Amino acid sequence: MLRLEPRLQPSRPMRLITPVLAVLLTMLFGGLLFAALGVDPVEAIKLIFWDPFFHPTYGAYSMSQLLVKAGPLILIAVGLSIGFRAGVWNIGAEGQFIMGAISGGAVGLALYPAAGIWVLPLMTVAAALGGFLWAMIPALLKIKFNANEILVSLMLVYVAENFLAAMVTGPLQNPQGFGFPESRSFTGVDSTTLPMLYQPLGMHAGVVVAFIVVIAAYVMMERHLLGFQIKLTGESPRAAKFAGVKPAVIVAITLGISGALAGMAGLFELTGPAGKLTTNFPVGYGFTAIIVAFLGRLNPFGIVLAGILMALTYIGGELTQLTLGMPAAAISVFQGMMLFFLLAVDVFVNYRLVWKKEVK
Amino acid sequence: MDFSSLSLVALTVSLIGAATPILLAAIGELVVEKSGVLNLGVEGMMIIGAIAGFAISVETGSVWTGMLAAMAAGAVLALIFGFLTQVLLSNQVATGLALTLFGLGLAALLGQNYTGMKPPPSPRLDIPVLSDLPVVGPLLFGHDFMIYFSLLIVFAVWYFLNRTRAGLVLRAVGENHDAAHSLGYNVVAIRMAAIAFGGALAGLGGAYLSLIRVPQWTEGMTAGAGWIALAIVVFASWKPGRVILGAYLFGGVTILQLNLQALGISISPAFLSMTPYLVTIIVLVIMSADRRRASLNAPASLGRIFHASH
Amino acid sequence: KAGFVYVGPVGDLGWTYQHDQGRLAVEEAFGDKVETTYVESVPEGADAARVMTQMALGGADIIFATSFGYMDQVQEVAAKFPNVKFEHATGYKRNTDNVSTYSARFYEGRYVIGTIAGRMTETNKIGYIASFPIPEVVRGINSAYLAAKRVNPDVEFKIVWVYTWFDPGKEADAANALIEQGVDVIMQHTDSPAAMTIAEEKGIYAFGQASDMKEFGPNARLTSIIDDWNPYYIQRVQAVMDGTWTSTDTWDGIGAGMVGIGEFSDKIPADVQAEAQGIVDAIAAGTLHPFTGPINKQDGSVWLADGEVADDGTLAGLNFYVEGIDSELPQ
Amino acid sequence: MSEPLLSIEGLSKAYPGVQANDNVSFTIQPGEIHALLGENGAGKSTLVKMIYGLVRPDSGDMHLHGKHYMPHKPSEARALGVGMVFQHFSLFEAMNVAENITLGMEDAPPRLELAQKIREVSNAYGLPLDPDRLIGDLSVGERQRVEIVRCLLQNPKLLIMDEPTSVLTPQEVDTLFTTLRKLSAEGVAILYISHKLDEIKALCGSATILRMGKVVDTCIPAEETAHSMAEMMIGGELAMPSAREFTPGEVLLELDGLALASLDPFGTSLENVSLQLRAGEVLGVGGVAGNGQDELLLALSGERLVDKDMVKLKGVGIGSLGPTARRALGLLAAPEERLGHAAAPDMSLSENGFLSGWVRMKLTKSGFVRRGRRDDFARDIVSRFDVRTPGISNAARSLSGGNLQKFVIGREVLQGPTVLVVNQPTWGVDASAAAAIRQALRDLAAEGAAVLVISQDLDELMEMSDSFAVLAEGHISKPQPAHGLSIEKIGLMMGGNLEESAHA
Ligand SMILES: Nc1ncnc2c1ncn2[C@@H]1O[C@H](COP(=O)(O)OP(=O)(O)OP(=O)(O)O)[C@@H](O)[C@H]1O
Ligand SMILES: Nc1ncnc2c1ncn2[C@@H]1O[C@H](COP(=O)(O)OP(=O)(O)OP(=O)(O)O)[C@@H](O)[C@H]1O
Ligand SMILES: [Mg+2]
Ligand SMILES: [Mg+2]
Repeated sequence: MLRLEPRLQPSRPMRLITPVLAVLLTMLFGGLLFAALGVDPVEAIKLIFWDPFFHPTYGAYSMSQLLVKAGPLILIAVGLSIGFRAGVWNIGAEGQFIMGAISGGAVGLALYPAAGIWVLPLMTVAAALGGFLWAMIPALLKIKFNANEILVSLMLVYVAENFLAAMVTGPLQNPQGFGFPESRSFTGVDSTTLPMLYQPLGMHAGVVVAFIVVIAAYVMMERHLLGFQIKLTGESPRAAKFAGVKPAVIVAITLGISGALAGMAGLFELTGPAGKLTTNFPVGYGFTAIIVAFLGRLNPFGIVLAGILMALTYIGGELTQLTLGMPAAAISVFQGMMLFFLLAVDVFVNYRLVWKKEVK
Repeated sequence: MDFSSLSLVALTVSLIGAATPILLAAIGELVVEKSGVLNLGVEGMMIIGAIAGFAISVETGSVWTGMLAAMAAGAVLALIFGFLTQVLLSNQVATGLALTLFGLGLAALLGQNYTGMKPPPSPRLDIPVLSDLPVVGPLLFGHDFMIYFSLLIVFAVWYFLNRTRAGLVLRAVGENHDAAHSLGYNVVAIRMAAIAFGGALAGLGGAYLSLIRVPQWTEGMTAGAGWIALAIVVFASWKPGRVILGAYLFGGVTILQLNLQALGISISPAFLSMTPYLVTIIVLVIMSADRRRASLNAPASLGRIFHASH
Repeated sequence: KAGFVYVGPVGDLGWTYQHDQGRLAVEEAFGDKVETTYVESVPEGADAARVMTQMALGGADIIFATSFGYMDQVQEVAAKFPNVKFEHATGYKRNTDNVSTYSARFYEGRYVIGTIAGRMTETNKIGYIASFPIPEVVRGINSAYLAAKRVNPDVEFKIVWVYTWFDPGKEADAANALIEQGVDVIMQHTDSPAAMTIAEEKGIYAFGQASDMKEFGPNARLTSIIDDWNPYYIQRVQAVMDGTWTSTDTWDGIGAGMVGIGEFSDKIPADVQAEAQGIVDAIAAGTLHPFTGPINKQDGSVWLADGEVADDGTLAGLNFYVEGIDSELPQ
Repeated sequence: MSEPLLSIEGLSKAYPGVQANDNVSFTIQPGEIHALLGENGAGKSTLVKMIYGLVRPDSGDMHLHGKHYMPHKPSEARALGVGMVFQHFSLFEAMNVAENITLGMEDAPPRLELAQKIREVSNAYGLPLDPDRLIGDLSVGERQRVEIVRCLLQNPKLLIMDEPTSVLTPQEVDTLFTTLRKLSAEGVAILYISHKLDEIKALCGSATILRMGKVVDTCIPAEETAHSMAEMMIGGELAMPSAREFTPGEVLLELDGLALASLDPFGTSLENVSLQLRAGEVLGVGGVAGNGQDELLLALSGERLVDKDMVKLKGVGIGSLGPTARRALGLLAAPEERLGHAAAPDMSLSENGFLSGWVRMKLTKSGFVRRGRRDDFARDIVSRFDVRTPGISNAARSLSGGNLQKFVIGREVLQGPTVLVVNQPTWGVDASAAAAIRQALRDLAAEGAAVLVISQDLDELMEMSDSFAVLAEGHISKPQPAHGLSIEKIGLMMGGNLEESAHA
């Protein structure tokens, strides 16, 4: 009989091997799926994983878009991963992303047409605050009333979406926009446009902030007392209490951090790639980031790789649509498979497979 | 404003329709959670049920076959989750989310050739004389068969959990999986069965949507119903009877806000659209605030990973 | 080589579906001479810019961006690829001369169905399922209302905003709510055929939206407003091939065939059919404009004096109801 | 002798890294009370789990009534007349007694009939039970009755009991022994595991001794002393704690009317707990588990906050301070539950050392972890307290219970506390490890600290304490000198009769 046997310590080599194994398995089964759809599997896999970097016509440009797409995913996912490690399940980052963009955007519009290099930083702070406060709702309800944060934060996504609709058809609507449900364009004005620092890699200021946050998160989680307390809370809530950690504080801090980071991501999206607030502004970064956080094993550097991998499947997925006419849904299935395989092979980090024969 | 044209009977009849898919999915998830497993993939299983039910109904011309197919599809998808979380011990939250992503994508893929089609009509249970009675007629006898079935399922689940030995075992597994294992119960097999049942009912809820409530197939048609179902399980503090209350309340608020608009009430519709979610949050808070009661009903092993060493 | 960027899935049976019909018509018309590609479900914002850029890099000669929300991205990408022609549906910006905008005067179609609805309603209550309070939708409500009111002074409009373009469940619920309010004809400005199926089930009338939707309501459907992009797409692709393409702003209606009126149901009495057909013909001929004065705004102030015709600029930004609509426009 | 009831022939079972059982053989006669002895981790539980069908052996064979016996699952064992009471109860707190019993039976009768039978059988053996009460509301002793009655209802031929008395009052132990002797007289064999060697002497007719998975000896307990059996178990000499003079110093810890409502729906609230603890003193707090012990520890560790002056350290009210502040001031604690409360199972030993040690041992600098010092601290604990582990990077869960307990106690002792509070310091710990822990606590007191030991093990308390008090239903008795208290009297106090002691 095949059995799983717990390892005394998590296996380090397995930590490195399993993600690669998962991607290979995804390629294999994804290839079968593509073949079933009548698409050349080798070509499709190559388009997804290889061509965004190296394709003669698309490569250079696609590469510049990888970080643009991965940036917000990484920023949000790092924040979420901190909460997840504490056992705080914020799955409403999408709502915090929206509220961040609304608050930051509102500050920008209130200042309009004031110009100055301080405008964008001020908007960023407002966005972080907006996301933070929105995340404080589930935090406080959990602390005070023991309400499940998964569900509260999720319900608040729908509330935020409707709030956004009310804003872009109301107070934040562009007065010169012919009544369309959208705000003024932020990218039209220098003081509210996110600076692009290195075009060939799509490195805009938001991506830089994301990388700084990754490093800060790593230092906090691995070297700082707070990080230890967060991990301890997730590993063993009672031991954490014994160690003097206040669960309420951890809930507030972790939800707050993830809310603030999601809010900032919202603003960077708003003042960069998206340009303005519309009802279609939220495109699911907040949800995809949850997956990125797990793909990256809740480790900040892992999340960077996972974010880029995820961006790759999006961009590569579009290339398969463009050149092979593959339906968009096939890419969602492909992404779901990748996550399944990653979760599946993860078991080998903590367990080993053994063969035991039965006694009669 | 003229509220007299707001017919309570009609309102109730349509809120029941709006609530039934959520009700089915929620009662399934309740069983899953009672066995100690948190499956966040309800949305994914519902949408798979919606397309499977629709496609098979169209192909076979039978709504019944479609419903069965939807249940099978939901269960199969759920078993992927079961295999990952129970056998490969993966994190339940992450796996559930992955299931939703996968289900939405797969349903869209499978449904490509079914957009724009019309499913065979589903039989109604309009009992000739009875359903023509005033007030009680439409209220009690004017629904489609699935509504009665959903209420029957809730009763059956209640009976199963509280009156049968198998139900007792299932609750025991959710309460303390180590103790249940020591007594010789196969924790993994029992949970797998519960997960499959939850998937089947979520699939059925999805099929209700695509075959009866809307009748058509469109991508992403569950539009968040699976998440509401999850909220309702907590809301109901894991009691089957209260699931009905929760689902009908949510359906009621949704329907009411649309009716208020139709009445011409002058609250911003964007804000009215928020109300079902806000009401859900508020009730969730009220239900959770009583820590002792909540912790007594909540399965103590919920979401925890079980591994039996031999 | 022509590229199409869609905001929804090609299978939505509404907006995107009709654009994809246009693409197929192009393929049909030109056969091997044209290669078309498309990317579906492209969110507005950075993703749209990326997809268009990749299409341009991939050698597309003309790109159809089929959602209003792609506006800024179209300008941005068009500026980078001066040799590629861009066609932006429902937009109003043409910053560079390789961008054209095009849109359809759906309100003309709504004037036709408004007339039919006004004649067909017995309860004098007409339901309207609206998506978002934007000029396009407000224009449609006003146009339909004016038409219905003209033929039936007792008519009343019940409007429900669902704040979504596409949520079959919610649209179905909205239809039910309207029916409970005594509505016996439903119009919609959302994309799914859910309301049509409910109307069929409840035995009332409805109109097809974007596509014909006959299969969803054989009895309920009176007629439909069909988005017909085929002629325009074929003409524009032809222009690129001939080298005669120029930046234009097209806002065509029934006359140019961009807005199609579906076949009339035989539920509509012959005289009403004739009346509706008359309106179709008059609009097509340019002799009838739905927004012709005297029309007052909802607050009673004068919008259009007697005989005055609304100019396109005002229509494009229309953000108020006309007099008589008993409901508040969400702001 | 007649045909044995159960014969075990060469059972072996390996777990990763350990041979839990190695070719174990012995026999049990009908009606015999057979003891299974061994240090922590010797393989006792593993062996009985194999007999009960819960764990499959790697090799070996068994015969029951002379027939081949190798149960695949507990229900098979139960069907053949083998019942088991677990070391860690297999009960469901949110369910009632009848439901719990049903779950452990093959063909349980309908509800009413079962309730009737429970009443009958439980009364017949002097273990009365109310079938409708929730397990969570029962005392530990009553919970154990449920486990036993569950077995008895199925007419077992062999009853396995894994450390049944570690949580009982002396009176409850007496009742249990009466029941077991009665069963034995009826021909039921009993396989009995315990670390309490005096009990073994009093109860068991024969004993098999395991060491590192192997049978190393057998004996007739009545012919041995507890000391000699302990030495057989460890295979060497047992170090006994040295005698010690106690001269009370200044008052270090004072509890004044401490009251605390339990958060656990099945817990006991503390009411008006007052006591003083002096430098050099070891105060033993006895009492049956579930009478407020957990709450007392939480109130002292700072995990639950109370009014400022309810807890005073050196005369300063600290009741409203959290664990970190209390540690800084010198009040340390070691809770009962090693895994999951005192230590985080999946974290390494160095992280677990840091967990409670970072304040006093200065393991951080402006909030950042000083990893070198942290590791040094953990290494120090491991070497000074003889914690057997491959290294400090191993996860806490990889340690055996006794070793982890040594680590936990060592972690607190090495921080040089002013006052140390420990709950069940040697629960389930084998004789030599227990002796080491007790010695460490007494040494700490000898150095001038005050130690409060909460325990259910009366022998331990009598051996260690200078003064003694009892916690019953959330109230505490007046502490009295431990010296000269009789077991009977303590037993009465533990049963809730605090008046007895107050007037004494
Ligand atoms: N499920 C398991 N997986 C891995 N190792 C195990 C498992 N169960 C027991 N062990 C190991 O097997 C050995 C024997 O354990 P066992 O529980 O049988 O000891 P014991 O004699 O009952 O000890 P105690 O007196 O502490 O109860 C120990 O080293 C223990 O760590
Ligand atoms: N205040 C601080 N700011 C930033 N990093 C710090 C700080 N204090 C400690 N560290 C980092 O934490 C780690 C361990 O700290 P430190 O050197 O103080 O402890 P140590 O016990 O002396 O460790 P070692 O023996 O490894 O030198 C080092 O990597 C150090 O850079
Ligand atoms: Mg043991
Ligand atoms: Mg140093």
